Amino acid sequence: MDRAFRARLESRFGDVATEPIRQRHDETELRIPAAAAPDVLRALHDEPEFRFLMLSDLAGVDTGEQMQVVYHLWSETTSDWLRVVAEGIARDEPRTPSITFLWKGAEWMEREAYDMFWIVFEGNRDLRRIYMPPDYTSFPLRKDFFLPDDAARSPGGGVRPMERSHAPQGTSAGAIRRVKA
Amino acid sequence: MTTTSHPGRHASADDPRVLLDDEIGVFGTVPPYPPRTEREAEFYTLGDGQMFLNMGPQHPSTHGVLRIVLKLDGEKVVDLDPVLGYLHRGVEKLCENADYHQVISQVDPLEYVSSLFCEWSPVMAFEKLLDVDVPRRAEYIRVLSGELNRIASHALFMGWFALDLGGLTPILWSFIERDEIVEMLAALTGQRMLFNYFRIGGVNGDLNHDFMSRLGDWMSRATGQIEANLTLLNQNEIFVRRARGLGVVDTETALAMCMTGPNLRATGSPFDVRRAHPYSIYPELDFDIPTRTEGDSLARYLLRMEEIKQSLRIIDQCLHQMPDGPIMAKLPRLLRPRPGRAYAAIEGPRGQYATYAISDGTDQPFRMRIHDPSFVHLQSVGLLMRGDLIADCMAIMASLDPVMGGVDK
Amino acid sequence: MSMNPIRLVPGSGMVRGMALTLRRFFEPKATIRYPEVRADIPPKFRGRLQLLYDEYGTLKCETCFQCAQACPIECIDMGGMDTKGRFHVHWGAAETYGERREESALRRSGRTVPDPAYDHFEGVDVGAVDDILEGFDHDPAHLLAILEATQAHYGYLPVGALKRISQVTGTWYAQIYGTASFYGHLRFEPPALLEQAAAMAARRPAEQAFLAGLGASLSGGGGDDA
Amino acid sequence: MTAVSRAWGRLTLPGRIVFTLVPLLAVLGAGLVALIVLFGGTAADLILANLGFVRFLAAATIILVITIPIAFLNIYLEMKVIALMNLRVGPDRVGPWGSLLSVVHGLKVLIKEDFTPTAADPIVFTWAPVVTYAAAVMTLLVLPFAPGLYGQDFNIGLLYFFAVGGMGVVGLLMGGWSSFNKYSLLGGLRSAAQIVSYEIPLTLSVVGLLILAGTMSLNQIVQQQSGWFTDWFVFRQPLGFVIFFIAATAEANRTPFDLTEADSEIVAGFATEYSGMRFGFFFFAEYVNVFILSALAAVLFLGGWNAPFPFPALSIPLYPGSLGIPLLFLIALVPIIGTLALAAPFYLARSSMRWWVALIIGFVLFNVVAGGLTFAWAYVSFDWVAGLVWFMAKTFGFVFVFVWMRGTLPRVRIDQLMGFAWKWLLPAALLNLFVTAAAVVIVGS
Repeated sequence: MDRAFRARLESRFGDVATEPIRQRHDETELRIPAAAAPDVLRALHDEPEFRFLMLSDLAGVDTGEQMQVVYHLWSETTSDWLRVVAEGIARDEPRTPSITFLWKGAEWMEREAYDMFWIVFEGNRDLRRIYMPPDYTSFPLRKDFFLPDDAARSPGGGVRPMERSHAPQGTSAGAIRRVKA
Repeated sequence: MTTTSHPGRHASADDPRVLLDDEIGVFGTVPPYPPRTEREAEFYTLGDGQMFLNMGPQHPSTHGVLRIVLKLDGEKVVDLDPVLGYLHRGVEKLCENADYHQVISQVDPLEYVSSLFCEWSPVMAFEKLLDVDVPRRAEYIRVLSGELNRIASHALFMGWFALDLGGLTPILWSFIERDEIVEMLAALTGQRMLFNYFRIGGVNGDLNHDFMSRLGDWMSRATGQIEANLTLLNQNEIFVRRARGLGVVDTETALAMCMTGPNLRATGSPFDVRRAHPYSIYPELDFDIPTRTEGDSLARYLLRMEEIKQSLRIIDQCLHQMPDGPIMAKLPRLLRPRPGRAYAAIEGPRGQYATYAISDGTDQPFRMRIHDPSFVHLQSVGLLMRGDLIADCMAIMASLDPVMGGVDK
Repeated sequence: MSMNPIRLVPGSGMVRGMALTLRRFFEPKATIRYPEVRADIPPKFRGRLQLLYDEYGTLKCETCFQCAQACPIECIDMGGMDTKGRFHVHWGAAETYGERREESALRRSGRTVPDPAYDHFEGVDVGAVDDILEGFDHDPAHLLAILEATQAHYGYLPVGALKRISQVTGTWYAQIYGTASFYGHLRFEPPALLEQAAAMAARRPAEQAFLAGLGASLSGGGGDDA
Repeated sequence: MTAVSRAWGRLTLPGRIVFTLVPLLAVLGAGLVALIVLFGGTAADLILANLGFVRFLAAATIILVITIPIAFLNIYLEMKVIALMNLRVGPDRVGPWGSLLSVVHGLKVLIKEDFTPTAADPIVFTWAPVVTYAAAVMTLLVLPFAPGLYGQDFNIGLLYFFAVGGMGVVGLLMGGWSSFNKYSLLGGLRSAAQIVSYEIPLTLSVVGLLILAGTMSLNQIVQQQSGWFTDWFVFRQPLGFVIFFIAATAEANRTPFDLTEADSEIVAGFATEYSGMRFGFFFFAEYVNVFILSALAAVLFLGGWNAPFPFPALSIPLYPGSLGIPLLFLIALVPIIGTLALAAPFYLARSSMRWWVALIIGFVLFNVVAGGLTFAWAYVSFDWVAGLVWFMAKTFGFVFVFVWMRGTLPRVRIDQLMGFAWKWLLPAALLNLFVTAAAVVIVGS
């Protein structure tokens, strides 16, 4: 845990952050609204006290209540992984700015997030499906996705929870998994 | 409430998929559906004298089931569009429906030539979620077996690279090396390819006599054998001329393309997770991070061959410093980590393998993101290849060393 | 590092390579001629699936479903008597068993499956299960209590009810089954079937006596190692 | 149901074949005898009158037939040699050391489905392999295998060779164009570009040799190289030989110039859409080409059928016919005595050996010894046997080098290939020509 780095982050991004900065093990977590992500990431990338030149990972997350895009960054200036959680993306119509202008390599990772979560990255000029076929219509990693598989209609239906074609009846509250983390 | 229809579903009416229509013809100039994005529209517009060549998914050198649409001007590749998903198994979804121990065997077949690294990062992430300390002996065994696997993977890379450049022999020689390592790891882990060896909090099974005798036997002649194999390619004028100056990338571009591992180090950047963000026992070991500055295919190849030697050094140190002690931390059978998030990255033979795990307090991960270096590297093929020939297409792709199992997840 | 002058001659690298291949031409080969020579399998090898037998030749498997629960790809499936003499259903991938193959074909062709084999499993009204689950807030943490309440309602644990529980709570069937089979007071069969099972179990001492007699006669009274 | 059909029904398959063939052959044989009796004299007159034409027909037939075993042998060499270099065992199941595997491959190719793509041009598609194969076979006609053992001795033999050999590329181009496949198209165009480019250094590299030899007849070129091996043209035209060898590699589409069927790039090039025997024709043509170019290299530069040193003229006065009746006893008794004599030491030396095992060993050894003796006798007595031995040894030496190169070298790129031909080989060939011409003028004057 790099306390000094946390202080630097606090002083620079304290006003943007939606939650206090958390640290655990070798990770520092900064939560920002999704709309602010390009500015924050550009600052992290360019400013000499941060110099986060490397985008280690870009992940979409469906918490059950909202969508998040999670960036993991690496820099020589700190010994921690920096996790930037761009949160507050609506589940019904998830849209967020793309960061391909900073890291062109994020293009496919954004495509993957779009493919799996329907998160539309505005500014990505190649936002197509990447794994699923182009005529596929649902988004498999969303928590309200249920596999419309023939296995779900079989006598074995229900043996594997993921093979449900729809949420069970009468369980509106417990239909999908949620996380408060 | 029944949610049979997803709110995000598109209407499929505007999506007519017409295959082999008479109007389009077999040599059609448009994809069978209207373009969706700017890039797709640009790519699927043919210039004067250009044609598409559909390479794969059945092609001898696409390293698995990859389809690449090449836009050609004669033999020159103007542009290309990789099409993925032929090997997509939904590993992330499967992991969300498996409990923490089961995840290990789900991620195993991701990159089937270096399975131990696919296990390593999820296991590390779960250990972070659970706040488990791994016994030192287990860490040593992990490093030892991991470096062996790295050598096996790099040896195979050498063979594939030479095969894509038209050399028949190196792949069989490197398969001999790889097979010895794989047999060794089978003696240690119980399987040849999908090892399923790392456990949350340690490893499954201690070093045994079978493994150690095979390892000692191999170590005594590994260096000589590998050196001999390398003379076939390293000094060969045809090979060097073909690989040099091919697919050149500089550090800045490589970082922008999120490249890691040997592909990044071949441009001069010394980024290696083992040193840049140390994990396991790597800080205690003495080894170098080889770098090269050319950034071309030859540099990527030579760098990997140099890494084999460094891995041999690490194995030697591991064998000499191997401590006694337990190989597993004390853990309950059913793991229910506290709600939280963890990220763990390791340096694999192809670059940075990372896992981002979210726990919601149940015995199954809520979200498990697997970051695979092959996936990231494959997207830069197009960038590295503009203007080269078809033959270079395969060479550049092979020099990036993607494994389609990892790309398609 | 000085360059070897020979290396500067164009083509010398190729010649070295060819010399190397020619040397390998005469070296011993790495091929294992498979049907005649078999590679030795390491003792720890676990690619071989087998059930263990005890020293008397009976299966050690107790159908505890622990392995099915642990199997990540859900390929393990079983059926048989457990230690209490109860017959357990097998439950696995539909394609695994011959008797389900036709049903599978029907399913793939999109037609309805008549499914006589599961009539007595499915022929329960699962509405009651929903009420019970509602009472426990659909929480799988109260699994034992749910199962007890279900048994109190039906008299036994119908498979349809267990499946319903699995479906609604999202718990794996194997987990529910494992829990239910762990507790002696939970039963899977209606009382009539239980009587059959009891009769079957009662036959066991007679069989054992017969086997013991057989062993004694075979050993010819020479020893008591049977 | 007659008795005949009942008897026929009881026959096994071999029986039915024999019962069909025997009368058929009897009728045919009788007819032949009748023909010979009736028209034999006329036919003999005809043959004698047109001896050159008949010789040509016979040679063409024989050459057409021997391409098949030559291709099989080359394929087997390719499989086995590369396997051994790869530290594999290679074919070892069909026949002794797997030597019949290429025959089995040939049969497999015969019984595979003959497939034509829907949109292909069927006529061109069908004729492409024929053209390629015919070109390969026709070049064999002028190759002198041994003294007196050649199809035809043209005075423009070399020119004929290059002219007809260059026709093979038309077949490749036809196949590439008509397959309706972009890989085929690329392969066909690559082969056209490559072979047309390498024809030039290939032809130019032997012009210097032609100046020295003063003839284009391959027979005479070989005859000029008789004597010690220092008379071979390779020592008078070393640069020409190197250029010829490299260009021949490219002409035969061999590694490192096998771009036309580069499997890691364009799947199988022009042959992508071919299957069955049509693919087999391409395949055979390729290996026959390897043989032909090796043979040409041997003929032009390594003295063809000439031994590397003048063989001391041994005259063994062994004419079997002069022995008379004792020859019959010799033929009857020598195998038995020889077998027993060679089996006896094994049987006596090792007590564990069964008598029949010893007999088998003795029989095999006797055959080896007798074969060796016969061969030695034939070598000494007949010019053409000696010539054929040396010719085949040299040719298959070259074939081995081609295979060896395939086992070692990676493939060049198309631009490197073309650049090498035009920037290096062509100037070098011209230089060679110039130097040779200058030397001839200086020495001659």
